[in-house]
Amino acid sequence: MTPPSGITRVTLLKDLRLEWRSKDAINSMLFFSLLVVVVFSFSFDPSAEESRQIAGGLVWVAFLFAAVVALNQTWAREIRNQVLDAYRVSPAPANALFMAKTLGNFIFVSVLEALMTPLFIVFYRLRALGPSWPLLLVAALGTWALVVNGTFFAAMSLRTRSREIMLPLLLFPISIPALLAMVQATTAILNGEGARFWIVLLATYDLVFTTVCLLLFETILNAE
Amino acid sequence: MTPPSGITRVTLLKDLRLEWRSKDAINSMLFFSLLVVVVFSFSFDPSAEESRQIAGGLVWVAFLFAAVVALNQTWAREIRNQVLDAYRVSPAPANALFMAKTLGNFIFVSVLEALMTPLFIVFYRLRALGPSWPLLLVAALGTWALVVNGTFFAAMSLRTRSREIMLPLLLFPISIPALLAMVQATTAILNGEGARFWIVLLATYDLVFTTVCLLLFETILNAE
Amino acid sequence: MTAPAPVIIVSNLIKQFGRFAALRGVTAEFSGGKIFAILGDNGAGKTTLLRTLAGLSQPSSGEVKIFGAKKFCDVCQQVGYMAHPSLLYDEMSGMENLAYFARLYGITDIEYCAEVIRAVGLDPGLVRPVGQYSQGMRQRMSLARALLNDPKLLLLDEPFSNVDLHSATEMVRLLAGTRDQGKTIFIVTHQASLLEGAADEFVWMEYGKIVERTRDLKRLEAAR
Amino acid sequence: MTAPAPVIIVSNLIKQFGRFAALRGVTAEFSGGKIFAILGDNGAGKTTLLRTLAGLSQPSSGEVKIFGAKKFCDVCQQVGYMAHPSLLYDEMSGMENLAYFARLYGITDIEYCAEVIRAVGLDPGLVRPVGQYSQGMRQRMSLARALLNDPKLLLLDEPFSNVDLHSATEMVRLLAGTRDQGKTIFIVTHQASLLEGAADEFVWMEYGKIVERTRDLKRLEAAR
Amino acid sequence: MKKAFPILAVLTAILLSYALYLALVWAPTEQTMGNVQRIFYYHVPSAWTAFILFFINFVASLVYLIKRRPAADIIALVTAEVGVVFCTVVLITGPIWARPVWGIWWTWDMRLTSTLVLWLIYVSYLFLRRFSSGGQTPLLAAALAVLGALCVPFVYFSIWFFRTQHPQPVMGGGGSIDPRMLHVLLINWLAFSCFAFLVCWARYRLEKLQRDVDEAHAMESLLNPRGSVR
Ligand code: HEM
Ligand SMILES: Nc1ncnc2c1ncn2[C@@H]1O[C@H](COP(=O)(O)OP(=O)(O)OP(=O)(O)O)[C@@H](O)[C@H]1O
Ligand SMILES: Nc1ncnc2c1ncn2[C@@H]1O[C@H](COP(=O)(O)OP(=O)(O)OP(=O)(O)O)[C@@H](O)[C@H]1O
Ligand SMILES: [Mg+2]
Ligand SMILES: [Mg+2]
Repeated sequence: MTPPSGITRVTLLKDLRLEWRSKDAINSMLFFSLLVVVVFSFSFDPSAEESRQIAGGLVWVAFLFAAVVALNQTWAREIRNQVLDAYRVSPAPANALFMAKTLGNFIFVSVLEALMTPLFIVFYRLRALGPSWPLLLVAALGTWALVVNGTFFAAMSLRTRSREIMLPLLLFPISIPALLAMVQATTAILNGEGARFWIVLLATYDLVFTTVCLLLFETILNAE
Repeated sequence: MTPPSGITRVTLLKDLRLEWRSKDAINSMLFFSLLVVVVFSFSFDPSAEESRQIAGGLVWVAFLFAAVVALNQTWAREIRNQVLDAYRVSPAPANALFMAKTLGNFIFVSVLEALMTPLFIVFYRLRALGPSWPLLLVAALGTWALVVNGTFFAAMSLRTRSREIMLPLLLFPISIPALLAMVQATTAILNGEGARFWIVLLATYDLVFTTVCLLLFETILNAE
Repeated sequence: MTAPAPVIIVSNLIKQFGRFAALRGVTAEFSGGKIFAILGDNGAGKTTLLRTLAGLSQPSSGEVKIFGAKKFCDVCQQVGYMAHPSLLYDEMSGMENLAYFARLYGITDIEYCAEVIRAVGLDPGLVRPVGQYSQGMRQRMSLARALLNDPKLLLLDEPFSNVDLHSATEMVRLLAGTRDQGKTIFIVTHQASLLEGAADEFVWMEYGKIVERTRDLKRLEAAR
Repeated sequence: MTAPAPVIIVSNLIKQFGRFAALRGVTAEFSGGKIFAILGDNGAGKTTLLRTLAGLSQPSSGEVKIFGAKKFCDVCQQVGYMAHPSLLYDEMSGMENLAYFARLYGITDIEYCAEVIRAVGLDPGLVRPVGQYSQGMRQRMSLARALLNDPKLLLLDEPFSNVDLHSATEMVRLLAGTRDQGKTIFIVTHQASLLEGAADEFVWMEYGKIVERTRDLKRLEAAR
Repeated sequence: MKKAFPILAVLTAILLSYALYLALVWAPTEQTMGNVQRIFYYHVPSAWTAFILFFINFVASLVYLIKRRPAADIIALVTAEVGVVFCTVVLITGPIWARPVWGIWWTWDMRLTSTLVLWLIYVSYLFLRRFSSGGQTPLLAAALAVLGALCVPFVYFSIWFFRTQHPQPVMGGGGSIDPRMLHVLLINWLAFSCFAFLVCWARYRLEKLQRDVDEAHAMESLLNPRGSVR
């Protein structure tokens, strides 16, 4: 028997290889994120002082929408020829699949963010007043929060009619605390204030939701 | 022969009846737009003076995202059992179908906007300094701009892989002038300034793009 | 009956998908008032040929003449097309579907639609949406749609696959009756034996070419 | 060979979809080392039965015992399942597909995967992605996937639909060979005549029940 | 059991009218806010009732996940539905009250925001129930309910810093409330809880009946030799 972590690894590698091979998703997501930044800067004059002050919120809203578009595609490959059924009849554990998908999405969305952030910085001439390395931590924790829930709810919305619209409907309400924490932490850090509380909150949120999603995923996967 | 306008009418009526019958799309879009407004207000503290000043931009970005999600579903019904092929082998003109879809989307997105606007007004405590009726005109022209291009590009992205991501990729760049005009006009009106220039710009944009889309749609529809 | 005149003339039809040629020079004449069964291995190009005849797919080179017309839209009033998918709206009842498609052909007579439904052995009073029909019922309704404009030429793609033997034989009987009214019918299928008594000619395709035309199925099957 | 022991015991299986019962009390025993052909009209419940056997669908009531185990996951190592969709990733080559699925069963031996592909009459060296295979090749590859874990029990849903006669007879021959190695095989199909020589028993389903089991297809077809 | 229903209904009606009398007539008028303050007797009991219902929904969903009992699923469904209704009442009475008192309809205050988020979560729950196809709706819904309930503490923590304009809790808080007002409030709460319970019960029976009918149809199609009448 391959251990669960082994299956997570092969599944993740397979996904990454396929993404890499087609480059479809990557290219289009890149372009999409560029567009989002541009659309935002057209809508919110980046040279205006006001826009700069809410840049923390702007960045996260842009990430959120980009992530929703990306997450909607997560399971597309697995249900195309009902490949998911092949997974379900095999002895491989459901959680290995969930972890692989979550990690894959995490990598994907992180790359997106890494590409969008410089654009935002350039367009909005952002400058942090305090040390900015905690932003990395906030970004990682916040992205994980979006992605772990997003992957779970995307799997859930597989079983529903009008799949695409279902994901934001389920994901947004539950992600509100995480979103708030991310925005607040970002703004605090940019303004040189402490964000310890928010980081702890985010970390707890991640921990709780990852655990519960792992506990529940098998049920979701095996529901017809 | 039924004249083109007659076919537009029956197709539009059919779509509206189906929407109405399931109410799925309407309800979920309602909730989605509420969520967008809420997410925006969490990200951009509405009580802060800065956010209120960019509310014009916020509103339009929210509309844009909601419209993209809505437009992505436009053709879903027509390609489900390849019904589009049935349309193509019939003598009905392609443009009748395009007008029907565009009108349907226009109604749909307008309803969305009509519902989101009061929420924005309440949450952001917006108040126009000048007369606000030109906003209606701006909204109608702006929505038409989004919808006519959106319907066209949604039809175009039917033929591509990863359909959902394609729409924003095609739509956003082309819509940037319209978006800019909408945002500027809205801000001007809210601040009690004149917006004549922007309105004329929008109207011209609408006229040009509607004509071109009508001219090109038949080609798009018949491309495999 | 007078001697049937050629209804379809296909000359040197070539259809390429990228590097791959699905049709590699099909040249043939088909006379009217007959049932042609188009047989061949997977990937032989049967569906491609039918779609090209129906004007849904533009040939890379070569020419199709239907009733003497080169442009499909000139004769689309006289052609009925039934594909493997149903080409019907799942959410509407059979009667609503036909009423809509009838309008596309300029027919407004509801009673006539009901008659067509009765002709394929269904009940026009059924209020259930087509999506809830059984596979066999759906295929019949799909045939009704193709018959709607009382076409002189019928193009049917795999009408019997996934249909049980009983329903299939009944459909064959119906088609034979239609042929006896002077219509020309093309049927693509893998179940040639069903058409043994009914078809006037069996057309064998291989690698994008018509390689044999015969009246004798037994001999054809022995040879292949 | 010794007398085959019952491999599957199904007792009073009921599967409801809302108000509709797709399986209405199926009770049967199937002994090992045989080919069972499951026949019946559209909507008889064949696919539902097979999916229930494969643990993909939970019965509303009743019980399935495979190799004496009540929970499917305990015996999933010994069952192979092939559905109507291919259950393969269109973007990967056949070899890559098999290598991935093999890992799910804890098999890491690449050479073994190549052998399985050769066994179904394909070339393991093919680099084309499965999406570009012809229908017949894809069906074979799908069968290879089902055979991958060297299962003692094979469940196949319409393996021959849309496959040309030639490929189909070859697949039947392959399956008969597998049966002769002591495997038990269930085949759902509408083309019973293909299995005339090969199947050990024909099972006729009607309205969610098994109504007849016989060795004599001719008699069965005459009766139905 | 069935006979208890009309009796309870009558009792609830009496209680509700008594509570209405207390709230509109008997309770003293607030000095600063005036009569508009009387909406308080609907606003607060609705909020408490909604919270209780959502809590029951959480417990029932957990029970369903563990025991897979259909009854638990029905309870989860009806408490979510009725809870959303009561929560909506809070969200409507609040702004009605806020407009004359604070001069605005809405503010991003911690209490208001958390109520809104709670409402959003349970509306999305109802959406999932409506949109999911097939027989596995209960499972998906239960999973979402558990996640949603877990989210609630985070909501509270993430918005605690919002400057608050909203009055502090009556119970366990400062307790600076006229005892007569408290009395009216508690009676109203009792009446609302009884009413909510009654509605839940009626809805439970309706849903149960609906499922029994479906079951009977399926059974009928089991017995009918030609399958269901399709
Ligand atoms: C605008 C929307 C409003 C919402 C969503 C809202 C929500 C709530 C909620 C959820 C509670 C129960 C809290 C608890 O017991 O923990 C509550 C209690 C209460 N609300 Fe509001 N409220 C709103 C506006 C107002 C206004 C304008 C006033 C009056 C100035 C007000 C006065 C009170 C009082 C006095 C309580 C009882 C305090 C307590 O026991 O918690 N509320 N409100
Ligand atoms: N859109 C397309 N892009 C690329 N190749 C295509 C496309 N459509 C068809 N083909 C290829 O053209 C060939 C002929 O396809 P076609 O569907 O006409 O076959 P067919 O005779 O109908 O086969 P079947 O019996 O499986 O339906 C196949 O090899 C197929 O792979
Ligand atoms: N998910 C579902 N929801 C509702 N009804 C379903 C579902 N799946 C199957 N059914 C119904 O159950 C019945 C049996 O379906 P099933 O797919 O088992 O038939 P089948 O014997 O495989 O038919 P076919 O030969 O057409 O494949 C059909 O009437 C079908 O409409
Ligand atoms: Mg074909
Ligand atoms: Mg089936």
